[in-house]
Amino acid sequence: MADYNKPIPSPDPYVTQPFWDGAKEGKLMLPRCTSCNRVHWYPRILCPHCHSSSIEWFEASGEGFIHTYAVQNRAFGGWADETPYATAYIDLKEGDRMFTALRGVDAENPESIKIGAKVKIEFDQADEDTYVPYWRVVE
Amino acid sequence: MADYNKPIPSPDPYVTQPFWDGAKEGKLMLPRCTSCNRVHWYPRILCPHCHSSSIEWFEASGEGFIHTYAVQNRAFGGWADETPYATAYIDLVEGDRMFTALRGVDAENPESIKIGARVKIEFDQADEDTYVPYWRVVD
Amino acid sequence: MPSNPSMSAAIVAAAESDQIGYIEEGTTALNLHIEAIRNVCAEAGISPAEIEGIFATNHANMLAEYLGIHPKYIDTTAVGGCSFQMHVHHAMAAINAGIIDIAVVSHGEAGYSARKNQGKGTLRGGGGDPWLPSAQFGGGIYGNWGAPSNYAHALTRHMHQWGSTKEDFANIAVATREWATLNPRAVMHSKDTHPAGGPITVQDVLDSRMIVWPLNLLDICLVTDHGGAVLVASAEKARSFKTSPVWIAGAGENQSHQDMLEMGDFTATSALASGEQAYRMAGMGPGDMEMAMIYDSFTVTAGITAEMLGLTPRGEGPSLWADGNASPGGKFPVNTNGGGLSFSHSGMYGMMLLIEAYRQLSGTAEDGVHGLPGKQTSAQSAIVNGTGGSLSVTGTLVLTADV
Amino acid sequence: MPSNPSMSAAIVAAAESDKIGYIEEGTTALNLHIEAIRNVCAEAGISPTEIEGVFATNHANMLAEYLGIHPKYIDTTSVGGCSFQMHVHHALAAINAGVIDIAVVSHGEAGFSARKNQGNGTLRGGGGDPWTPAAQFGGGPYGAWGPPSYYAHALTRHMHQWGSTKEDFANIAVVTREWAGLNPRAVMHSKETNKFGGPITVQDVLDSRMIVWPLNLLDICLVTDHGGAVLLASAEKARSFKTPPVWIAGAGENQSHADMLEMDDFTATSAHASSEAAYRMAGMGPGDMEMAMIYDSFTVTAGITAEMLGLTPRGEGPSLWADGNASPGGKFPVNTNGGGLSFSHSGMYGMMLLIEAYRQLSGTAEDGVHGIEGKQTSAQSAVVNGTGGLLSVTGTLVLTSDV
Repeated sequence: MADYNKPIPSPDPYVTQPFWDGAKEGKLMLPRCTSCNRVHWYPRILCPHCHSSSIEWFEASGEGFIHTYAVQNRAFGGWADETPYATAYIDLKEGDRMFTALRGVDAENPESIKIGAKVKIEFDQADEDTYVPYWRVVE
Repeated sequence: MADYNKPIPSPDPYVTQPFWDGAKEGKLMLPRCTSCNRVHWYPRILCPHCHSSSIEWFEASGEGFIHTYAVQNRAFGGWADETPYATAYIDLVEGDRMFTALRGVDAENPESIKIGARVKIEFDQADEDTYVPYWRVVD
Repeated sequence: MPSNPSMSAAIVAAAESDQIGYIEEGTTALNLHIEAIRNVCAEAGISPAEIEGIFATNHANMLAEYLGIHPKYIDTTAVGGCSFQMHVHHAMAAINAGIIDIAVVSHGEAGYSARKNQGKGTLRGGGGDPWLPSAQFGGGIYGNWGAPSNYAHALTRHMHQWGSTKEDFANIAVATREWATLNPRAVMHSKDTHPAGGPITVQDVLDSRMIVWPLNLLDICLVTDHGGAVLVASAEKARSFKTSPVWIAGAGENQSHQDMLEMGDFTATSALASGEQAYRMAGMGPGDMEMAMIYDSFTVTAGITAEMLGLTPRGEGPSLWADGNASPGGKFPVNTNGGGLSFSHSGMYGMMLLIEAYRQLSGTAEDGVHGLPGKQTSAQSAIVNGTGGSLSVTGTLVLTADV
Repeated sequence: MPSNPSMSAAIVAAAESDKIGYIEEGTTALNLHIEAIRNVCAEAGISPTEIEGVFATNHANMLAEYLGIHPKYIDTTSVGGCSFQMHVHHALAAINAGVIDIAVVSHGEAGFSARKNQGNGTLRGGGGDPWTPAAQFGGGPYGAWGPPSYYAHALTRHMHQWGSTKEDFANIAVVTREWAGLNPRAVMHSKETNKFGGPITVQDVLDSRMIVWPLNLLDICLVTDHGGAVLLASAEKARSFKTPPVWIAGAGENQSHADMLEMDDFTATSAHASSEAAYRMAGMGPGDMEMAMIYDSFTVTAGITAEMLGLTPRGEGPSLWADGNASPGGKFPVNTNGGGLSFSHSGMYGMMLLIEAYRQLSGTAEDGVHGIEGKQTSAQSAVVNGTGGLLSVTGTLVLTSDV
């Protein structure tokens, strides 16, 4: 944790707190509209699909699939030490999509990474209060 | 100079250099359009009156008159130590208008300051290269 | 019915800055803009003074000031690299509506030089793309720290030039507070909403803390949180909503300057021009207005604007509020929500003007904000004026009730 | 002839955020916006999806994305507190032109809470008014550092989804460089203008430094200084200048998302919608176009856009440049100035598209930039498309020569 030298999110206390609270316990909490029953990501005060304000949080599976990816050969700050590293958009099992830096892949060999590969979430403690989600390829 | 604790201008080297060069020598240099012969302030790459690009610099009298003023009872940074102080727009003898912090006035007594009062320019050395113009009431 | 705007406008000239690419000697975004505008006008054979509309993602207000022009249409839409196509789209709509005949879409961006100039700027340590001349020679160096410290100079000059008094302007704050007491959502509604809330007197204003002489604390607007929205719909659709329409009979905008260095007359704003434009479009005049929503960032803003909108003679702006004329129950209600002075003002107050004008003219001024009796006026027309910058830019609307 | 837009639109509803004033528990500008829009739609009895135009001084792109809507008109004019009056003015023009029927003018500003939140932001130490969720959960924490690092994800997906190859896209850079070879002002015109200038091959692109796999250096635009301006005039005045008119036959704009988190199909952009609007206004289609100026921040931007504009079948964008089709002397010239890839690109490239399209269609493509022979094409019509953000927003114009 003292070693975490990458940008740390500063959670918005008005809308996103349940996500960060879940992250501390290693759980992926997602928002779902109780009106149309669809999951959306990122968290909002109303549903982007039906514009209802009835949002509930639930514990998701923490599983998903790579939608697309890139390999960053150039970077800044704490990430500069990590090049090359892969970033990816993750299709969540429950619906919608998150962004991440991918783990469990060979970024030196971009073509070896497979769109559609199964990934699981894990959390890194970045500081006392903040656990940053990452996704790891598990197959 | 080491004591100068107020914001220091970072002169734009493309357009305004003649002004700052003059300031170092205690001279007020002003831009004048050679096409319509009018002085303009602030410096430009074209004349705001006739849009000619023929601009010359000349040494002005350094004299002017108060157009309007205010007294700052609240301030920040280096200026916080100086409250109350008067700021003013100065009508230049040669035409157009500059802004300044006024000297030679009793800012504790705002009504004592007179619109139309005659002022002269002086320059404070702010750092090795930068001399900041101020105006002082002289009558 | 709207007609297809296709071919209602054309691009008539195009030009670049003197140099483009990797400019080794360096440049600024502003210089690139100005060179390009100078060159495009020269190619087309016009003076920059003929430009009526300015479209730019950055420096738009500065461009107009720098060139000494007073545009009737300003669009600063900045959504990335496609902004310029959108500017053409927007300019076409403005031209098609007859608001302007000649517009410039301008671009200046020192993508290369700005890297070299990192850490430099208008002030030492300024950073980013640097160097607006007005900032270099304007307030920052001399201890001006924000809107109050700028606007105060206008009030000094108004008192000098027109013989007005602090008391005259303080009365604007007093009348505005009266309206706030009829609006339970107003921050200064009462002692229940705020320790300093409830009715005030001219003496209270004069006795309040001096922030920038001659502006006391109660001459100055609040700084609050605020969200607001209005829906605007075509005439064809306007009556198809649960809510009723308030018509946009006239609209205009104008800029006189950006920095106060370039404000010729410190007691006049471009509301004169934007108001004239709005009245002309509406085919109405100040005498046809039954109420006003006037930007009151400061008492001096409201006072001067009243003159510009033709609601009082020149130099007598504060008289609009005198003798209860603009107060609840008065002949000409002004700032019926309690104003930026006593209702709410988040920094940019213009939305609050729109919302209250809509509510007054749609007859929802009371229940729309859970108001007390007495806030709803009988006005069927309103003049609405917003002021931005350092008394720099104005937008004026003439709105009318649905009849 | 333009007609008076008076009464062609109305304000049909007005609402505030749930709370206003001094919100002790704190809030963000974005939340204030969204609450106000939700409330104004509820009052009017419409769904936010019926909104066609978004006018806001801040967060405009974010508002549309957050609400899941795709506006046909976006105006982010921000000139201080009067911006909202100007938004109504601008919306009036857009509605009068038939471009949109329903617009929202929205405001969210945490004047009070932002002070409390100083130093907090989307990222630790972010500062100012904080917190757009997309930034909090988007690239910042994960080492995405700018447009190339995001756009690369679209190219990966295009290759996966459509079977395209790196070589296909590299060829776009090769062809674009050919045009730069005819433009002495192009940064990459020749070895004389830049040591990396002059003709390149597909292999050169593939061998150039890998910046973000799968984007090599030569897939990526330049970062230069650039100023540019175009003048627009009404049809009545368009022939009164020293320079000839190029007509705006059609125009459209659209947004599919703001952050790539909300980009549904990584191989499609809103250029599909914005070009449909432009073609419809012009009464023309892709088959009527004789050249194209296409935003080429990256080879993948240009390739995808070619598909969206209907110039190639889906998935085959790069084929527009194949076999010399889009090259000098080819059947369908594209990016005849040398593009953002090889001419000049200061960060926002849209102005360069406009200038070159004007020059081509006014017959000044050579002497206008002191060009050498071969740059001027015979095209009499052009489709011009700008792309902004992260493949987020697009503006499309259909321009035609004066005949």
